[in-house]
Amino acid sequence: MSSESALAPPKTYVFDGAASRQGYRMNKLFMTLRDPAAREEFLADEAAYCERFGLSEAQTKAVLGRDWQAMLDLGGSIFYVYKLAMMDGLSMQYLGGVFTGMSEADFKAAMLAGGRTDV
Amino acid sequence: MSSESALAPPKTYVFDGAASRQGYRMNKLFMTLRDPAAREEFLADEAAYCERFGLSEAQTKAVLGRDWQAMLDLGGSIFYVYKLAMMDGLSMQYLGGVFTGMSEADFKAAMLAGGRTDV
Amino acid sequence: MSEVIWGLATSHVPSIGAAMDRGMTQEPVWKPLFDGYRPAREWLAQHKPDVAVLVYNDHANGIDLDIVPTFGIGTADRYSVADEGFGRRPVPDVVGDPDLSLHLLQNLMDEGFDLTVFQELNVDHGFTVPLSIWTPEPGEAWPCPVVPLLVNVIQYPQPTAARCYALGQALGRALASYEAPARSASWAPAACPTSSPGRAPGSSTRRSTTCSSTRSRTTRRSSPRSPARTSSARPAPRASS
Amino acid sequence: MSEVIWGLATSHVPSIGAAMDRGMTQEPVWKPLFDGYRPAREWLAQHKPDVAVLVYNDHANGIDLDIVPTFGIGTADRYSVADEGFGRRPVPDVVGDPDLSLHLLQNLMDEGFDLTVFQELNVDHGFTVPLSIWTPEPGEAWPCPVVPLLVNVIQYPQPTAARCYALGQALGRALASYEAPARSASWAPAACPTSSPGRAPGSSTRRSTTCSSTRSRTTRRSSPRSPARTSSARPAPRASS
Ligand SMILES: [Fe+3]
Ligand SMILES: [Fe+3]
Repeated sequence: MSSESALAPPKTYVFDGAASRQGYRMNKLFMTLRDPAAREEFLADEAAYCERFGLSEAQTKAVLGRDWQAMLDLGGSIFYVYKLAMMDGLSMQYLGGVFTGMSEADFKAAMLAGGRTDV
Repeated sequence: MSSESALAPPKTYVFDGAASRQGYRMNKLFMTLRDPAAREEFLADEAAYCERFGLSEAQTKAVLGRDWQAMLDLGGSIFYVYKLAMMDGLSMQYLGGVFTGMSEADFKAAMLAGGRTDV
Repeated sequence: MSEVIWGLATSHVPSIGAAMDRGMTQEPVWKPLFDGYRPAREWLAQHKPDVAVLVYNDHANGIDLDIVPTFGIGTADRYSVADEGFGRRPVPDVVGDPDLSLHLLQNLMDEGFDLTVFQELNVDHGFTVPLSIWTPEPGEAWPCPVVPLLVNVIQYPQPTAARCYALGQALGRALASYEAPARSASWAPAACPTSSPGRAPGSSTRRSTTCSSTRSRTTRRSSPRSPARTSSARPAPRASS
Repeated sequence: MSEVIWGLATSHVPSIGAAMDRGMTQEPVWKPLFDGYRPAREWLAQHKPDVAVLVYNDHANGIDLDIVPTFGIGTADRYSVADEGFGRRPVPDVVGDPDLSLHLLQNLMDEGFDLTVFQELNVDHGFTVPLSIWTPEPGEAWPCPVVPLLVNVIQYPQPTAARCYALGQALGRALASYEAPARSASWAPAACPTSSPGRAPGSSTRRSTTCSSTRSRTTRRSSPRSPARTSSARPAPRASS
């Protein structure tokens, strides 16, 4: 969940209790993807796998469509969402680009140039 | 483990870190016995079940022989050992009798009379 | 702000629950205990809380020995009644109050308590027996949501008594600062007599474990118009010795 | 008594481990980092500890979201290297030191830290990357046993900085009181830069999480005859910024 409160820098997600409750089942699903057998099963029928873990309709849609931003909005923790991205062969820098509206290459270049300096 | 240290009343087991490490696998086995299917599997071949959980030889012998005192000596926690006793249809008062050299009836009578008063 | 309106301390030995579940409460061995509860139950029935906090310990049913927390708090919206190996007790599952849980968590962490957070927790007799003593006939549901606060008593080292006392005080402050205008109540720590194994023939042991029980009642009101509102907590009725 | 002889703080981003595992440390993007480590590594190689304490955080590999402890300690004699989803790192499993773990646990509990005890724990890059930075070529085994001390950074609320600082101070006291005549060392907290998701297009974020690392070295000797023994801790070499 994005927050503008005193707890969080602007435009930054704080994975707090409410977010963790919202994303609990989806993050549990991501946790299983560390196991090769689970990855195979997931890839064979992603919708059924989501249903088995009790994801909401919106969460299922986000997972099936690889809508990384929506996963965060729906309670995904980056440490868990990343396990899905890893399965897809994507990097943390790729996700960084998605979340900031850049290509992976531009994101990497921005990080090498010192990263964000406005906060 | 029985202790005579300042931490423990005389003749009383303190389930401390060392005891918990020693009894870890055996207690894990007892934990599974809450599940009817596991109980069935255990009863079908107790020795194999003990082996699967990696019990030591002494622990396996204690479990197979229902040597309740030995289970405590080998790192069993009463809260876990009790799950095996429950499966056998035995009560906490029965175990109390075993541990104090009394029949279950005598143990119950002793408890109703106010229990141990020397500590 | 919220207000603690009652506290209750009781033993939670599983046989109390079994006696109730099997209709044995009027048998000679049990009657004195349940007679002792009666005045408290009558008083409590007239002071129904909106939410309760129950400080208790698990007995190898919700927590295994892989990970043993010292203090834990549940933040779920539902807690299942555990099957401890003899079938689950015929009592309702427990409805939680995540908002209050997260408020307590934040405040207790800010006060330096290193809580472990449970999003999933099966509650055992340490939890359901106190609920039954409070509400012998819950029907389909317990009277109000309940927040579990866990204290390790299974594996040494347990928290010191001083630490438990400090936690209780911080819990009181955290409840008092809960934002909805409300009243609350708290369960004080209770001794839980357990027959404890000793190897000396001829000696039986009786030992108290720190099966603390703190119950909080928070009545949420948009305006502080409760006629029963008082500025200080009522003394808890004595339910049992 | 034991003595802290060094401390080390470092980032633990998984790509550091991947760069080492894939032989990329001399590539232009990585070389400056690993050049920076060199002086520390040389110094550390001359001061081999008998046991280490590593304060770190898990990243959803050893701990799931069902039970999230604030502070945890491992008491096992062995910790497996986790498979984080891309195969386990080609580094040895970690040998623990249960005696030291239980000593630390007892002392930290007595000082009012509400630790969660892990008898089983898979350690992830938060643990193995600092070990690799210390010992790039461990061979069959790390140089000494290591005790894991866990700090939650995954789920808010995390422990306050003040609480972490107090824990570090208590850890120092607990190490000093370890009974075997010994020397010890401690890893100071380290910032772990993580690219953190923000939704504003065109802005990248960089955020520090409290990936603390405290390492303790305890040399057990039956007599205090170490020629290198000093009465105060040596300053930790600066391994990286
Ligand atoms: Fe109990
Ligand atoms: Fe990290």
